[in-house]
Amino acid sequence: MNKLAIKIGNLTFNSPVIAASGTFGFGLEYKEILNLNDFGAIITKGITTKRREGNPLPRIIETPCGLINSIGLANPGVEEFIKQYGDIYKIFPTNVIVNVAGDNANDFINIIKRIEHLNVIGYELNLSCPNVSDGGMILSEDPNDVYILIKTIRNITNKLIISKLTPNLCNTTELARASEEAGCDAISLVNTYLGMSIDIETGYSRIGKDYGGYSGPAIKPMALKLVYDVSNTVDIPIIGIGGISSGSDAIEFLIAGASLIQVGSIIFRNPQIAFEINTFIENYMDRKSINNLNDIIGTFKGSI
Amino acid sequence: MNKLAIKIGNLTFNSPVIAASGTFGFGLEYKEILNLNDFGAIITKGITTKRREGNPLPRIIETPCGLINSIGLANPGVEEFIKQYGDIYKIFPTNVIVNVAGDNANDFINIIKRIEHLNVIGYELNLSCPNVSDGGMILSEDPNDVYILIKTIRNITNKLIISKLTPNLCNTTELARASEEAGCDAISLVNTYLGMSIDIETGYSRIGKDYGGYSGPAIKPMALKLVYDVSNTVDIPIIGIGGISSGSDAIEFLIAGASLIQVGSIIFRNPQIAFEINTFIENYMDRKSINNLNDIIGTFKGSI
Amino acid sequence: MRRIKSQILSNKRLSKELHLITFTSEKIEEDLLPGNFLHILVSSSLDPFLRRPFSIFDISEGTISVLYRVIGKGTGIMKDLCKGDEIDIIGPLGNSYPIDNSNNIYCIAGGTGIASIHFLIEYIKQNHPTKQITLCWGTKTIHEFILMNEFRLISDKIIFSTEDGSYGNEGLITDFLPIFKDNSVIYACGPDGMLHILKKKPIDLPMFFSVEKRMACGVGVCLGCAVKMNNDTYKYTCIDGPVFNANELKYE
Amino acid sequence: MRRIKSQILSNKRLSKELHLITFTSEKIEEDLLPGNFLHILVSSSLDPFLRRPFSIFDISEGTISVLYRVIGKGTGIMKDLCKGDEIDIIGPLGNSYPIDNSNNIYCIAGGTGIASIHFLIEYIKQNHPTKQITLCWGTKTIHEFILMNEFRLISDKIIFSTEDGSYGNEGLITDFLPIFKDNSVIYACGPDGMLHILKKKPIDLPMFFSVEKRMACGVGVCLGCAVKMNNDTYKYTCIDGPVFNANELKYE
Ligand SMILES: Cc1cc2nc3c(=O)[nH]c(=O)nc-3n(C[C@H](O)[C@H](O)[C@H](O)COP(=O)(O)OP(=O)(O)OC[C@H]3O[C@@H](n4cnc5c(N)ncnc54)[C@H](O)[C@@H]3O)c2cc1C
Ligand SMILES: Cc1cc2nc3c(=O)[nH]c(=O)nc-3n(C[C@H](O)[C@H](O)[C@H](O)COP(=O)(O)OP(=O)(O)OC[C@H]3O[C@@H](n4cnc5c(N)ncnc54)[C@H](O)[C@@H]3O)c2cc1C
Ligand SMILES: Cc1cc2nc3c(=O)[nH]c(=O)nc-3n(C[C@H](O)[C@H](O)[C@H](O)COP(=O)(O)O)c2cc1C
Ligand SMILES: Cc1cc2nc3c(=O)[nH]c(=O)nc-3n(C[C@H](O)[C@H](O)[C@H](O)COP(=O)(O)O)c2cc1C
Ligand code: FES
Ligand code: FES
Repeated sequence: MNKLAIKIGNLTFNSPVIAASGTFGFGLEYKEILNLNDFGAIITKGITTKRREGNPLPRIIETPCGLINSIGLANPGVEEFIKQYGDIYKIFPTNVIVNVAGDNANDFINIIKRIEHLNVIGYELNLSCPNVSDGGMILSEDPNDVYILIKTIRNITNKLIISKLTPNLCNTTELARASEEAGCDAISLVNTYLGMSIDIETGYSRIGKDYGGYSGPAIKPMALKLVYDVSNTVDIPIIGIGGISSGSDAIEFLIAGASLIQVGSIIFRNPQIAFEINTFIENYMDRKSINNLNDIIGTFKGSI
Repeated sequence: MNKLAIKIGNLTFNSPVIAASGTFGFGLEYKEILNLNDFGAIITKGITTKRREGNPLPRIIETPCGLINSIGLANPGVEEFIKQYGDIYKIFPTNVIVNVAGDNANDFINIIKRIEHLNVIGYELNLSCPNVSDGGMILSEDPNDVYILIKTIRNITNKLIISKLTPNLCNTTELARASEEAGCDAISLVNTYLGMSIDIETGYSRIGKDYGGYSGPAIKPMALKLVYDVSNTVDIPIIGIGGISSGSDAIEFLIAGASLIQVGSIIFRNPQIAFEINTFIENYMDRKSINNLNDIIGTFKGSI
Repeated sequence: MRRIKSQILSNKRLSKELHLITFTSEKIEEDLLPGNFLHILVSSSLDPFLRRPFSIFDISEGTISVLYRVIGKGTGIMKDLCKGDEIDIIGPLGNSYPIDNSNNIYCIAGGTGIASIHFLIEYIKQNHPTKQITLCWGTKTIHEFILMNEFRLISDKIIFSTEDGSYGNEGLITDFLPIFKDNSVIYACGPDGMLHILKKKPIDLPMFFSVEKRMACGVGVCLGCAVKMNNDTYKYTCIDGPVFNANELKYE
Repeated sequence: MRRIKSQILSNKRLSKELHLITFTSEKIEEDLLPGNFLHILVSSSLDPFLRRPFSIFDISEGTISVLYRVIGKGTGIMKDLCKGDEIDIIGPLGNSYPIDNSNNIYCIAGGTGIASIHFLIEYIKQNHPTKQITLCWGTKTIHEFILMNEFRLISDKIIFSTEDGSYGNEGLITDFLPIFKDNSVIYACGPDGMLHILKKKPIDLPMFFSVEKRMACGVGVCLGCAVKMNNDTYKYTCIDGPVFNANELKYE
């Protein structure tokens, strides 16, 4: 048996490590240098109804131990996505989850209806992209709206519904609870933090918008805290995200209460991170005589 | 004339660089290796009515580009503070500001009344320490409470009142506005972010509490964003804090709208940071033919 | 595309800011074409966090050389690497300069743009020895003309310019271009400003630019390295480029 | 207390994990006493962010040596430093081992605790040559007994123990302590576990422990390096220590 396997409902993930949306394209880009099934699943770039060119340049700026992005959900739109990847996903080596980004509830529903026939195990609802002014942020602020949105989506699909939350609102736990009550299967968090960087020579923003989404190891301590808080609030599985850059980081999130974890920015630096995390967790389990990942999840003991 | 000088009301700071509370003790500890008047002011460790021993160990844990602390406001208490430092501050080489940490409004008022006779230019109200369970956090959540607190303090002192805000609430701008309306002289932000770190070998927190306060370069992009937001909300001066580790970082905060800045965690690494920032800003002003710091403050131009 | 751990063989300072680093290639060099780049992780510290993209300056059996200018954190660390140290490399990445039937090759290089141009000239000399190569090379000052003898050997003609007039023509290289012959192609690599000026010139020849944009992934997943096309859509430097047909590009 | 930029003179591996680094001292060594520590910044990268505290192993005119075990990020970088590289040092910091009138000195060292004990023994031999020094030295395994000849030279007697029995007594050094003579003082430096065991022993002699706690500032401003005292108050390793009277300390 694969020690790293973990189940969510009736779905099996052969590793708790998932490639985060926006950091792994549509799954094929890195295929020459890694095994796709080192990942329990990969999550696509956020898909919108229409093609989006994305935000003005520059879109990426490095900061100490992290980066700020202002991609602006550049993507080919749902129809082109289906054309390009529908067949590829029929025989994909690991689970595929589509990250769906709607401007409003109708968008979410339309996109999901259009891709429901694809061989993907579920949808991660991007309720939180900081980079689109008319985007998720508004929709995602109110637990009632989130409840209604997810309830409606629940009515049209039996696939996995994952609610992806932002760390930039203070009602994360309420949004998580609303998601759970509406029938959501899992919560993933965190999306990027709001961050800014100024070019002191020109006085302009160093990215194409006034601010962008901040990610990478720098956000880990805060993301871990939020995952812990939310895991104490809901009973559905949590997918922990935020600055994970090593096997040890991944285990911290499991201990804090995450059932699965996502790796994002670190992929740019170390595309083989999933393999490394898997190996690390396996050794850790051997060393500690743990046979089941579930025996790690949520075992945080507090302070000594 | 000193190019770096900046005025707040009728007070002059000979540099915009201030030593942040909790990272510079009571002002004498580093005196052998730096000039105290490289700082426009120094802010003391938070003072409470009674002596506090502080939190259980460990209290400091390094993270990538930052650290998490769980000091728990260890301090000698206001009476001992007066005894030990009252005379020293009579002839201190730069401005002294006392960071005041109350559990409730009475505490704040009692402490300030007791130290009002000292040769200090003002008080920074710690409305936001994450490390004391019965502490500021509760008091500081509601803009009304903050308004009443500051209004009351305004009645007992003509010295500088600075409201120090936490980044962990989502109503920072409202708290800033309430502070301003109550007659506060300046807003300082940010205090530390909530962060967690788990020892995967034991399952326990790596600090003496479940979580602590996160600071250092890792928090800079977020702190800068918040300073920018608040500077667009209030008219009183902002003191920018959060991960500043270079002259360039300091100027970013000035451009974003801060009139002064504080250096915190970086002091542990580079105690001479104030001198370095001063030199950097002076060269920057020369190079750009800027004669007055005010011509930098709040000049952010947005995205290109 | 492969990922290798590469050993530094040498790391030399050639001028105030320019350095040449040579490292083992684990056979990656066999797949390299002029224009391709490598994505290099220079340190195991998380600061700097991202890889750095660099063009190929030169290859030989088992080794690759990169010419780099020290400008920030990453290159600051690079310059201190010693023989025997390890770096982590992903490559080859990106497309390459398209080589057509033209007899006359004009290479226009500004600053470190000379790196990919060097590899290009060497490649053409080796694979298309009858082609005539003119190199137009502009720098800030004389000291940045590194390895001049070698360039003289592989180019048929060189036009030099320096901004401070310390060598060759004084001014920008774009002001001293030769009269282009028919049956020619132009390859240019250099700062955005130089490419912008070139693009505005009424040149009626096929012209290809190698561009530099900030990158996170280098492989097309992050969508960070966008370049604006004439029709206001974006292409990506790392997978659609770094070499673009100048016609396609939009400069505003 | 001063802050200096120091040049590495040598950096040698003495065993699998133990290294000895020697650097220029800019006269700081003149103020150093056994027990003092230095706060060292090993890299200009912001990761690792903090300085690292190290005891003094040895001094000579113009140089200081530190014995260190490679355990994490900071010491991982330290071991790769080469002759000529620069490190940034603040020191001397902390208090020192108090030297009284006792004729017999018992030094108990575990692991890298041997570093400050080495300096202490040398110091006593030089300044109080009539005192009799017994070194009780415990390690995990034989290879960690570094520079043994030198220790034999400066100590009057040495008791060895290794956890794996590969040299000296098998077990913890606290199980092989000699019968202490009257008119003696005990100095101990080593892991918390060792000090804990020592503290519980019914030893009726003055006993001083040098302790290790995580530090941010090293000078008393951050209040991070707290140590619990018997009366449930805290003192601070960096300014009140690192050497404490064992009586004062609370072990729970
Ligand atoms: C396809 C390609 C090929 C290149 N070839 C060469 C070459 O052969 N020789 C050479 O010296 N330089 C080359 N560059 C530029 C080189 O990547 C940068 O100089 C380098 O990344 C700077 O890193 P730093 O850490 O020293 O600078 P920092 O300023 O500290 O870097 C901060 C961030 O900005 C990015 N960045 C800074 N300048 C540039 C730039 N000009 N282009 C892209 N990203 C940048 C860095 O990668 C990093 O993410 C190339 C760039 C690209 C895109
Ligand atoms: C007063 C004093 C004297 C010391 N003298 C020596 C010595 O002579 N030789 C030697 O090898 N070690 C000594 N140590 C321990 C040494 O400071 C740590 O081994 C070192 O900081 C580890 O750094 P790292 O980056 O490799 O480890 P990491 O685990 O990456 O460090 C992470 C953080 O934990 C801190 N840390 C880790 N272990 C310790 C520890 N044991 N004590 C204090 N902080 C720690 C680091 O400083 C850093 O802040 C001393 C510690 C103190 C407090
Ligand atoms: C370049 C980039 C693009 C991203 N695009 C998306 C996206 O399209 N949809 C989404 O839900 N999250 C997106 N994210 C957020 C990541 O999925 C992840 O939540 C975040 O980066 C935090 O994780 P990390 O610190 O491991 O990177 C993006 C992140 C980056 C860095
Ligand atoms: C060890 C430590 C102790 C602190 N103690 C206090 C305190 O007593 N009162 C307070 O208002 N802020 C305290 N702070 C917060 C700092 O003043 C500052 O707001 C924060 O560290 C962010 O700035 P930085 O990233 O530059 O460190 C403390 C921070 C640290 C790291
Ligand atoms: S660098 Fe990521 S898409 Fe080009
Ligand atoms: S390390 Fe900061 S008080 Fe001791």
